[in-house]
Amino acid sequence: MHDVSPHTVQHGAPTGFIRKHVFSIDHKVIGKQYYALALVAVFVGMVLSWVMRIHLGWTNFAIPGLHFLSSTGAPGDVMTPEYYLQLMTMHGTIMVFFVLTTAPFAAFGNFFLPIQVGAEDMPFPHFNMMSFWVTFLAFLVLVASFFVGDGPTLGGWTQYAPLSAVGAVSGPGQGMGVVLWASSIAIFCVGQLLGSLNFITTTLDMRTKGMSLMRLPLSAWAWFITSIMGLTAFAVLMPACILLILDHVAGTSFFVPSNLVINDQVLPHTGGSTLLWQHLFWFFGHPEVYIAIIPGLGIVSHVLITNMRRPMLSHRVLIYSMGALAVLSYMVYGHHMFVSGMNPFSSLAFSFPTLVITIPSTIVVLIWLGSLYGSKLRINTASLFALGFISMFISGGVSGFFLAQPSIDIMLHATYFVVGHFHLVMAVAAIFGIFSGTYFWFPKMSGRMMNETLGKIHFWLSFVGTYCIFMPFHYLGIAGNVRRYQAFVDDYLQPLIPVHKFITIAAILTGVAQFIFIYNLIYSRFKGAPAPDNPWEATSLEWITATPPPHDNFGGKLPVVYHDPYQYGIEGSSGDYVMQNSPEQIKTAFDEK
Amino acid sequence: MATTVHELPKSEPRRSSNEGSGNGGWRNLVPAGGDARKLADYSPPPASTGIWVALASITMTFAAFTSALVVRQASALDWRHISLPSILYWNTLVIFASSFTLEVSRRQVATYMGGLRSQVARPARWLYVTLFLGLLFVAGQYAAWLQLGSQGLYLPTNPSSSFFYVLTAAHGLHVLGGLGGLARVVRKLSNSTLRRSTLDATSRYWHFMDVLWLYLLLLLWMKL
Amino acid sequence: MRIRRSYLALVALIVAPALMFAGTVSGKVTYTGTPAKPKAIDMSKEPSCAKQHATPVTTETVVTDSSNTLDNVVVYISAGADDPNAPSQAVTFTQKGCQYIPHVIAMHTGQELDVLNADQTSHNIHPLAKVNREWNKSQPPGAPPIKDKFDAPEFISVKCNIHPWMHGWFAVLKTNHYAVSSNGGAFDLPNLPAGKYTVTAWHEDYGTKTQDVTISGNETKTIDFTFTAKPY
Amino acid sequence: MAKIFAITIVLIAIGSAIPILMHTWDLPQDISTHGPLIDEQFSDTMAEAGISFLASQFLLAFFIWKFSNPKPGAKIRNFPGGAMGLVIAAFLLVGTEVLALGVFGAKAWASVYFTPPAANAMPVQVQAGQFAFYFRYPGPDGKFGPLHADHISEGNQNFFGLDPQNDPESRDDIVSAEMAVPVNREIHLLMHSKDLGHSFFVPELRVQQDFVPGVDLSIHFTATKVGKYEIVCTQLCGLGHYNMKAYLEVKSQEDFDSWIKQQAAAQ
Repeated sequence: MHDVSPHTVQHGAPTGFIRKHVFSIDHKVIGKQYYALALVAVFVGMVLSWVMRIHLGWTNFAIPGLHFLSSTGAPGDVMTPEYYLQLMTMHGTIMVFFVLTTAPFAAFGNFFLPIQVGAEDMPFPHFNMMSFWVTFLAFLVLVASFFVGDGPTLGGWTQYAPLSAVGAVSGPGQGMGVVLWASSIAIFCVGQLLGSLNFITTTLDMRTKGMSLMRLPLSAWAWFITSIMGLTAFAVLMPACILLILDHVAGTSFFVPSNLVINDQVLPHTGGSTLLWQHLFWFFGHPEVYIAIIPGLGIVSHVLITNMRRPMLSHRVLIYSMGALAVLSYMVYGHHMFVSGMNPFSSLAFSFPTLVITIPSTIVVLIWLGSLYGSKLRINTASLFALGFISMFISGGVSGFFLAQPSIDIMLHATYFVVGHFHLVMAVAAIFGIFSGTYFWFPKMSGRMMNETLGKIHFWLSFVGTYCIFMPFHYLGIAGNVRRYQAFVDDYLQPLIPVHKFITIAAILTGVAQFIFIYNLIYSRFKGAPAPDNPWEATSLEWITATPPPHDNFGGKLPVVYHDPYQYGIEGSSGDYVMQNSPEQIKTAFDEK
Repeated sequence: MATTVHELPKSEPRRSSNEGSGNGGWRNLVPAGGDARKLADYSPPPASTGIWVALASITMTFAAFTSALVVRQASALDWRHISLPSILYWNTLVIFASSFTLEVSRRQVATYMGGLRSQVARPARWLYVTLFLGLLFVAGQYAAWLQLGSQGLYLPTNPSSSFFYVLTAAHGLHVLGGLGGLARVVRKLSNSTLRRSTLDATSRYWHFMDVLWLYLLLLLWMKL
Repeated sequence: MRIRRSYLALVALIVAPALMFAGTVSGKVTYTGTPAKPKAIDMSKEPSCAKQHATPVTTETVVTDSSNTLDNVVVYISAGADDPNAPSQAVTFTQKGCQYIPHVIAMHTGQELDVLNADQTSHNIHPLAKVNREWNKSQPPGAPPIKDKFDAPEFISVKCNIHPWMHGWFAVLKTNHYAVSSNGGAFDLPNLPAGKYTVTAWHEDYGTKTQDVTISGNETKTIDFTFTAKPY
Repeated sequence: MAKIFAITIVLIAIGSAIPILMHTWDLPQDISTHGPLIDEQFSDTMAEAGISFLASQFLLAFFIWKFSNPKPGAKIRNFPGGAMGLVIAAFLLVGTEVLALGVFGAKAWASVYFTPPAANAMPVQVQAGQFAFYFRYPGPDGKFGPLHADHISEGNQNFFGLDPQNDPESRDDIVSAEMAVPVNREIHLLMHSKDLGHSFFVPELRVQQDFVPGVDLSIHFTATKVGKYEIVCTQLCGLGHYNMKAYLEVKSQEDFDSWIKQQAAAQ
């Protein structure tokens, strides 16, 4: 009988637009689709943040045309309290799920993981296609809540119960809005589970000859570790969302305790546990933060080392550190709940591993700095963003010292200090990782170079602007400025409003600067200089194949790998570097045996 | 802008179909300059790795449900004991029987695919039996719901019944997925595009389903 | 029969003001027993409102005076004078000093209701309707009036979700013959053509009372309502 | 370009540190007995975090300055001590640092949460609801009347759902929209949520604790400075969250006594 080898993924190049660009099973196309989705999502999220920032700086300022977005949410263009919270929730949800998870992990990972391990495609291409379209559906469902009933939910991206679970009585958008939110996230989980399945199997089974796990580039390692986390984290969030939906539509009481009174009416639910939601959510939520940032670590290492023209001081230590971060991230989630009313002893129990996390993070930074030492650093947009990432990662990391301690968290919990912390360390840092990866890999993805001058302008505005926005957040937090307020009516917050005005202006300018990037992206896609196969003189497998790569990545000839990924700064036949697939002997090889 | 080095990719001629693309292994390095052909060439077929990965995430999901159940039970005094519908125990027998028949058919199909077609007249027969038993199990679970309903216990009635419906429904959906997989195996077998790895993965999933069911039964029996 | 009468009533209603060819029902609402004394409302949470009130504001559930009269009672013709169509002009419900003005507002089914925010803070209007559609909208200072109408007769409790103490009532009636007892529990229902009517008095806490009255031509009937107060 | 970048990083690092060093925005003044430990912990952490922040940013800037666009023929050098040295350094420096923080932080935490309220602590109940706090004092009988969820009627100022008709303990309970406490007297705060998740945050008091619906927690504290402070909600609870606040009035004992009399009269 005719038995196809289980190892090969053989699907001929598709013909016809639909199979090629829409319902494609080619990991490269799917990667681009994820990237496009993330671009749309990040644009929506950014606009939302503008509107929120303006409202925070100048409450009751009429934003022209806002009522077109929602006539009840912004009567006479002035934002209502609930509408602010609704936009805030959507900003958080869209950014965390549809930008920070999709872009660095799903988008770049899909495109480059199979190429970097030397495979023709992912092992389950149809799951891969489903993974994207399911995620896309999730995005549509989420955005749909803007146009249903009294708008999206106002419960914040953490959707704490019982606010999220009691239904419409708790406020506008808490009925249909929450159901749509939870459905969207549950669907999203399915998509990411399918993706993770492919990523893990690709890394384990699809590596080409000689590509041992330790010879994988750091980016591939980051995606591998992230996919393992995604597999476990999203598998926990999905049931939580299902239970939340049931509390809404089926009248169960998983998260809603007895005798809650809203509008003088006793709610029908009984006996639910509000902390249950927090436990389930944060068991996902904290790993999710690392799901967002670890691909950034990998991408940045990959980009930096190429531009430092030397091998990483230690390939291994970086891999182990990323692994340690991943493992620890499951043991610390309780630090989001120090003052939540859970047992104060467990607060301490969670605080120590949280502090311990600073060790692997520090090691990562030190390895970067140590590799920077004595290197031959090449400055280009990609490396600038990578270095910017390090600076952000440090700045956002040190504020973790405070938040890891329950005693200090009494003062800083739910203040802008937290907002500043996670925006720097996971949000903006991850975004910088995405930018770095984009400027680095765009030639391979599109076949054309991006414009360096525009890129550098974009970097400078983003870098300075980001600090102008997020550093002041810490000061606000120290002064006790509570987050998730749509206006600052408390007396002690009045002197802080000028700071908010400053932040708003910085945010708008920085946001506008992003259009330079969009322009650069579109312009270079069509008019950019044609890209050579290996513009950065890099060593990993994505650079040995044609630009852009053929449908099966290596033109039917899978490479054989002879070296560790980053053989730079040595006399090779091809310059100061030897590519992973070049069989030549290296006198001063940096193989870590 | 760095100068480009146009270097022909070093690569080997395309594998023949019985040879793998994957060549993982932890320390399985090609000696620099050495001959790639010398390499031991084995890595498990993706399907068999993939199924373990999938089972891992399913385990996580049900672990989450379990912890939810434990926390919820501890959170309030409104936990009411409900006695499990007796039919569940019959369903347990059914799904175990299905595992057994699937194992039988797996061996037969193996022999069949092994080229010894003469010995196996109709390899799909036991697969059909398994499919039937699977459907019977799902029907049985539905009957169990009806039994509970007749006692006036519905999804929102009390936390115990809520968790009973949620857990059985979640498990039932996974079983339906398994049935889809089996149907796919039957189809592939009939037009002889079936891979061993597909068959093994599917049966692994199926066996996991009844182990999972046994776990759920114990959980419900102890907790509810 | 009934149709014809209400049709007559309508015609009468239109021409009545011109030639005083209609009766009036007027009277007083009182109570017996001791009502719970109005509680002081502490608005310290909302300084912009608190400073608008020299004297401490009290709850308006039971508004009374020395002679046991009862204000904020909706007195209306519950049978005998159904008016099919609502008046064109809107009724206005104002939020001022974190209070609802008036505390009880009566309107015809389908009549336009304008909700105004005269304060420097955001308010939230949440009519807890059972029969009609429940809604919950916020109104920032300076926002245009919220316009809405209710199609089914109902007494709707109204709350502000931002200021828990703010509480009022929408009395949605299918007649134009209504009055809300005020300054000493007085009310009068003018322009009633000859006929037999049921007059109902509704109080948010003490419930309803009804009386029948017959109007023959141009006269003024006096009927009084007496509720029994609740001590708590 | 690299040199400008290095300078920018240094400038940003210094610029970020200045407001901290100049205490432009600082923790609000502390009026609690347990606060000093927290503040001390905070300033220690600020010192350690600040040093690590500046050090690593400067190092990054310096390396970028030094090793970008190198001279032709420059050789690659390995960091003295190599990766292992750095790993060990990280473990020693950061490890001890965080361990110290953790241990001392635990002490501060314990002083707040692991001590029982004094026997003579004054009980006050706070109820959080959309979107206001209400406070209840037991009155002369020293007993809180039971709560009846179905009796709650905000329009009639019955925020707790008291039933004075049937519960004699409830008759002398004093309900107020602002919280007055006598100075230097330990308060045992019983926290009850009427509806959703809320939080009780008084920056000056160094107290932040979530309300858990369905579970009544309690915290205890002693205010040491007479004055008027703000109680705010820090747990997103709905559209009025931003406006969910109340005032805490720390009064001298006699002022407090007269206040409580006057409140009792107003009930």
